[in-house]
Amino acid sequence: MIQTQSYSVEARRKFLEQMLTIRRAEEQVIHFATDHKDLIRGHYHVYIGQEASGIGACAALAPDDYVFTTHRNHGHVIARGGELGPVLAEIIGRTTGYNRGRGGTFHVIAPHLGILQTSGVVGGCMPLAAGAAFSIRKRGTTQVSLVFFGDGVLEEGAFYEAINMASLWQLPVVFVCENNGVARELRKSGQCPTSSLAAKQLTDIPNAFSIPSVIVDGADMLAVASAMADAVSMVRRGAGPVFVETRITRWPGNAGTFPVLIGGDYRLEWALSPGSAPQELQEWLQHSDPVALFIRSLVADRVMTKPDVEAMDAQIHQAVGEAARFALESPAPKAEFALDHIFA
Amino acid sequence: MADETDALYRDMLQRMLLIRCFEERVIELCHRKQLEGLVHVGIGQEGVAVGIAAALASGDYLYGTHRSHGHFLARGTDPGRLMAELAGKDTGLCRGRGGSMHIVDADRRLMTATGIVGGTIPLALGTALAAGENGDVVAVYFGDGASNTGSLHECLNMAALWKLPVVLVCENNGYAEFTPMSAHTVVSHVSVHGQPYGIPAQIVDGNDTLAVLEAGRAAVARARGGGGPTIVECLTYRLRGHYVGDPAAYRKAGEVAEWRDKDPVRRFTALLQQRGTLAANEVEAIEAAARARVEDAVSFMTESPWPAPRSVADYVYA
Amino acid sequence: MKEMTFAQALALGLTECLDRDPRVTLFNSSYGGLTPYRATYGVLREKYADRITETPISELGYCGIAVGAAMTGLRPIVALATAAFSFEAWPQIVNEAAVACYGSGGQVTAPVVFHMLAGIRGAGAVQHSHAPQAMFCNAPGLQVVAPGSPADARGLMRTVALESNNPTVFIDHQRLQGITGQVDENAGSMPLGVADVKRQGGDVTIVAVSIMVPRALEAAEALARQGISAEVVDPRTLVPLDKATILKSVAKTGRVVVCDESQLTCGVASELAAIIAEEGFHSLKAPIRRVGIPNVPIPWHQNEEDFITPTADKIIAAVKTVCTT
Amino acid sequence: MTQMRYVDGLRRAIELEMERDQRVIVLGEDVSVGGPFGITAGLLERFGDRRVINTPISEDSIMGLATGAALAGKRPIVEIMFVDFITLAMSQLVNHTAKLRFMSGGQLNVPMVIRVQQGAGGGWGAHHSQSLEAWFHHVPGLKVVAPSNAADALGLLRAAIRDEDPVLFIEHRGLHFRRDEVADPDAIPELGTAKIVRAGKDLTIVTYLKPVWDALAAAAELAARGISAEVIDLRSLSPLDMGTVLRSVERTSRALVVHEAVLQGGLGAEIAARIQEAAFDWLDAPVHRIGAPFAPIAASPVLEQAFVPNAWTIVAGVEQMLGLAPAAGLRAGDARHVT
Repeated sequence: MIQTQSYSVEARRKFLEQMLTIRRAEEQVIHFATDHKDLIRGHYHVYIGQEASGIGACAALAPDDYVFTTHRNHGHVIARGGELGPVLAEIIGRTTGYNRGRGGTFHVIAPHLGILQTSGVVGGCMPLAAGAAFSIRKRGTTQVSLVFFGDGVLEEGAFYEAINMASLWQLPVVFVCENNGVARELRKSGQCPTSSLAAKQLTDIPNAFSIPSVIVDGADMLAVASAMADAVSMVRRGAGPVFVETRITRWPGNAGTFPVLIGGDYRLEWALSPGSAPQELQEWLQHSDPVALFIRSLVADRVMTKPDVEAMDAQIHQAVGEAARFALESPAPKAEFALDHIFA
Repeated sequence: MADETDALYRDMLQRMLLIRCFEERVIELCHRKQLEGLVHVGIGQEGVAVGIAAALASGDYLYGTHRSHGHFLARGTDPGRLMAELAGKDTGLCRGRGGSMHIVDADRRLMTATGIVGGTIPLALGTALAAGENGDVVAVYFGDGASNTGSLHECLNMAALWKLPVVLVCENNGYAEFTPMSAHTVVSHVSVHGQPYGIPAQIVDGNDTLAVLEAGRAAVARARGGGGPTIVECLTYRLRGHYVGDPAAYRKAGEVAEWRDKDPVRRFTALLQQRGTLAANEVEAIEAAARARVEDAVSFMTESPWPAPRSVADYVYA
Repeated sequence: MKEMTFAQALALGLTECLDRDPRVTLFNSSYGGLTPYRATYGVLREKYADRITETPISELGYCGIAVGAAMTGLRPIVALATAAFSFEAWPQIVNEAAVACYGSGGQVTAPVVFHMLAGIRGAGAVQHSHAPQAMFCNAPGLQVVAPGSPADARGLMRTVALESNNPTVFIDHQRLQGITGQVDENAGSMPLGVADVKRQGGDVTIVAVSIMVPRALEAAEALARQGISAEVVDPRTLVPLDKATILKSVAKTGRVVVCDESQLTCGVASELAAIIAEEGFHSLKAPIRRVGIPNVPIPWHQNEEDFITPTADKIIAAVKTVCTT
Repeated sequence: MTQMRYVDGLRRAIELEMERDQRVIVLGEDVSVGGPFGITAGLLERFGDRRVINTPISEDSIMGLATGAALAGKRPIVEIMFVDFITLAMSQLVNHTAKLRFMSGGQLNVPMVIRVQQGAGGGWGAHHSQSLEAWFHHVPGLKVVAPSNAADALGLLRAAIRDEDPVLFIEHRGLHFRRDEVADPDAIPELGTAKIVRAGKDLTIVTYLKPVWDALAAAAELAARGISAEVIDLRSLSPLDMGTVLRSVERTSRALVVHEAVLQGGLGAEIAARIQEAAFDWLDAPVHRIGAPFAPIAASPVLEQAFVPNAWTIVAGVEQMLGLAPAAGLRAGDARHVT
């Protein structure tokens, strides 16, 4: 298992800031969908409860590294440094969005952050990430390519073809599997098969291709950060691909087809005393919510006081609110724009 | 009991020699341009074909690859109709639609061969899903090349997930088309991929026909008993190129000679003589009989009519 | 000017690309095998060992790898052997490569070339004779080029591999490899979306794609002897398509035969016929005829194969129908 | 005469055929819980997990697996959640499902239905909104069906399940929850028969799926201006009922083909090519096509709307064909942005 490194006060504050930013931004996305008619007309996916995984991974990356992600990409883009305004604008398809409204919630792409594709096709990004790594090898740079994906991807053929070649050619790629349906007692270790995967341990599959792997508790911010730092530096040193499984317990609000903010927006009191939260949330807040667990540890370690956290959250709340206004006030693209950028 | 075994072994040897003679004749016909197209022969792999066929019951299903003449003959496909199919005659198994890579003999539950590497593995799973209800088992062949296709992995997962009565027979002949296995994957044995899903593997010397038979029987019994899938990885070698006409320059010097000494036909013959199943002179007789059948097949093929070009659109729809 | 075969011209174009731009890299699906470079691969392999990657049998995987590499600074060419294998890689070609630029509002490009041998190759049977060009033409974001002469093969390879920043499907044909033609070795790349009038004529326009170009020229020669003067127009690139040159010829002749070696229904010939029928309606003197493959998979035997192959004779027959109505 | 939603028609068809024929099985991702549109909801409870099978996310292998089950006597109904995901199953679908009967010289048959839903609407973006029927119309051995209403959803799906060949059954996401009159719930139409859904004499509008309703709205609008448009709902795309189309064009001398799919290389091209080939002398005007522009589908509602034909684009197209001045306040150029 991974040795959790010690992180400075600044580093830990920064982690919490990013966690709350993603949490509040995703709440805003849910508000877009539920408070405005037809603003987000189709399906959409939020990252609530998975914040530590994306933040830990992106913290380990250098600015010129590549990141590939999925339909559940908002958190990854923000963790990678995406600005709230353009991200929210893209999610609701406005011209000020990173893709000028092209991609919407499914496909927030931010090449200036090294995020080159967010594929709506399960497994679609696996070969792409390996390909970016292939190009790194050919160009002889020290970059790495990192790809986020859900456990469902292990059911796709593209996954195997990609990891076989990544291993065969020792490509500098970090495979980050966000296994987001794990019972809390299994997060740290133990076998956790999924309903439609026969493998008792997801990591057995990359291991069969001689790809080293690590399993980390996705609710433990610092453990994830440490595991990712190790994995990325291994890959950067030329050790070939590495597979990281972050085990995440699903946020109760994600139980249905569309996400629901049980009891409204997240309250900091819930984090500090889960008993004060709605019944359905209490167990998750107590054992599985990365934000609650991290806030409690920061307060316990006297890194931050409750008022510090509240002040930070208030600022983030305001920033998200401004970004949301920016997005809503931004113009929708002109119809004719539909015909642009089919070809370079 | 002994007689039964002897009868079975004798029958297996007859089939092996039939396959060998048939394919040698096919090569000859290709060189003489009497056969054309992309033809793949499995000379040197007869032990696998016959061992697996003998392990299956008549109601069981079998799926092939692009190199399946042997798989079919081992299961009793009529050499004449097979040869006719290779030639594209109207009397061919598929009335000339398929050719060497796409043979089907539905009466013998030889469902299909395919030109797509790994392509029949999902088909076999589906048949297992359906036929399992009647206690039938499905065997499917694939090569080491198919171990790099996503479909094998998707199927290992589903076969294990649903405990399907399927026997995954890997003919590991060391080459994916023209490339040695080591250049294509980091794993040493294809069956390693079954481990994450808890699929047991039997790695056998594919040129030891009895070893294949035993492994095949165990896997079939396990499948029939509801135990789910098994990988039988047969380590073997094709003594000829990837396709007829392939100079096979990519092979290491001495490699072929080394494998010639392990020729499954010769080994099995020697074994049967050793255990007294065959008298010394019997082999010639069996081989002569096989040649005769192949010659009949050739004349059947030659005398058979071509399909009428106007029938070209037949069988696209019911 | 130098006389060379289509295969030699392709190899020439490819070596020029490899020499001129270090970002050009080749993924070859197997040692020789069925790839478009089978004839010349030995030499290429020796000369450019470090620029060529020989892949596992993982079309889906390595086509995606090529796309990912293209997004990040390489210019890969994937030799996909028979076009049938593009179906294995379909999601990466149409879901990833084709939409990379559009989906990112123009921020990401994927300059990758998928080079494949399409059509009836001779005993390729049902699974090695596919001609999916029409399907790719229906997938926005892909460029589709289909040269029908050695010079065009070299020129277009240079354009798509060295200059274009879009994903390209390079439709090639086994039976083109042996045809010969004049190639100007000093000529540079060739513009996309510019059709070429391969033969002047006044009575009828034959629009021919890829392998149909030499067949159309053969037909035109025969027709000339029978007093029918046929103009042969080769679009050379299907996406983008040079409508103007085609319609200009139609305006002159008023009679059209469209030829492409793929299944007729929803084929390339249908799209071209529909465009001409709509935009050239008033110059048409007779219905447009299409010459292609009937709606069947490709049978294995030569008798049946020949029967469905769109040959020069079939073009001649079609021309005669349009010239007599 | 009963009222029914399109989705209810689909569910009913599956239930009826599963009751009638033990060989019918349902496979797909999340079919046990009904999939994203609830169409297969309740089937698991009713028919058990031997006949209603949840699959992993392995489209290519699911397609091959269903094909293999069909070869061994089952009649599988495979659900591919979005037609976009069929791109992951092209190899099995094109190389095996569609071809095994032909390859085997008639020894094998593959009686299966592949249910997909497609179409724009909802801002689901370039990986969840495509219309891909043209590809499959180009693949010999496949049949392609595309119902525009609840009655056809019910009847044609039953016909497809009973068919001896693989049928790609294309639903339109925008129709799932519309309610229609079902005159005869037991009717099972023959595949390959188009239907004249509005008679007219001035021109023929050939279409299918959702644009059928746009065409009817356009026809009503045109009628108000004294233009009588005949509307044909193709219902099944392969086999294609050109007889009905040509008989109509012979009467009207003008044809307009409308579909939601990309125009370039679309089914409209095939139909236009065949009309001009067979009805050249009857045509008073070029066959006109309306379809999506040559672009992937964007998520933005405005951009998405710009793709899809609607009643106004059809009206504008007809005006163009008849050389009429565009209706007041509506220029043809704007038409596609009006809803």
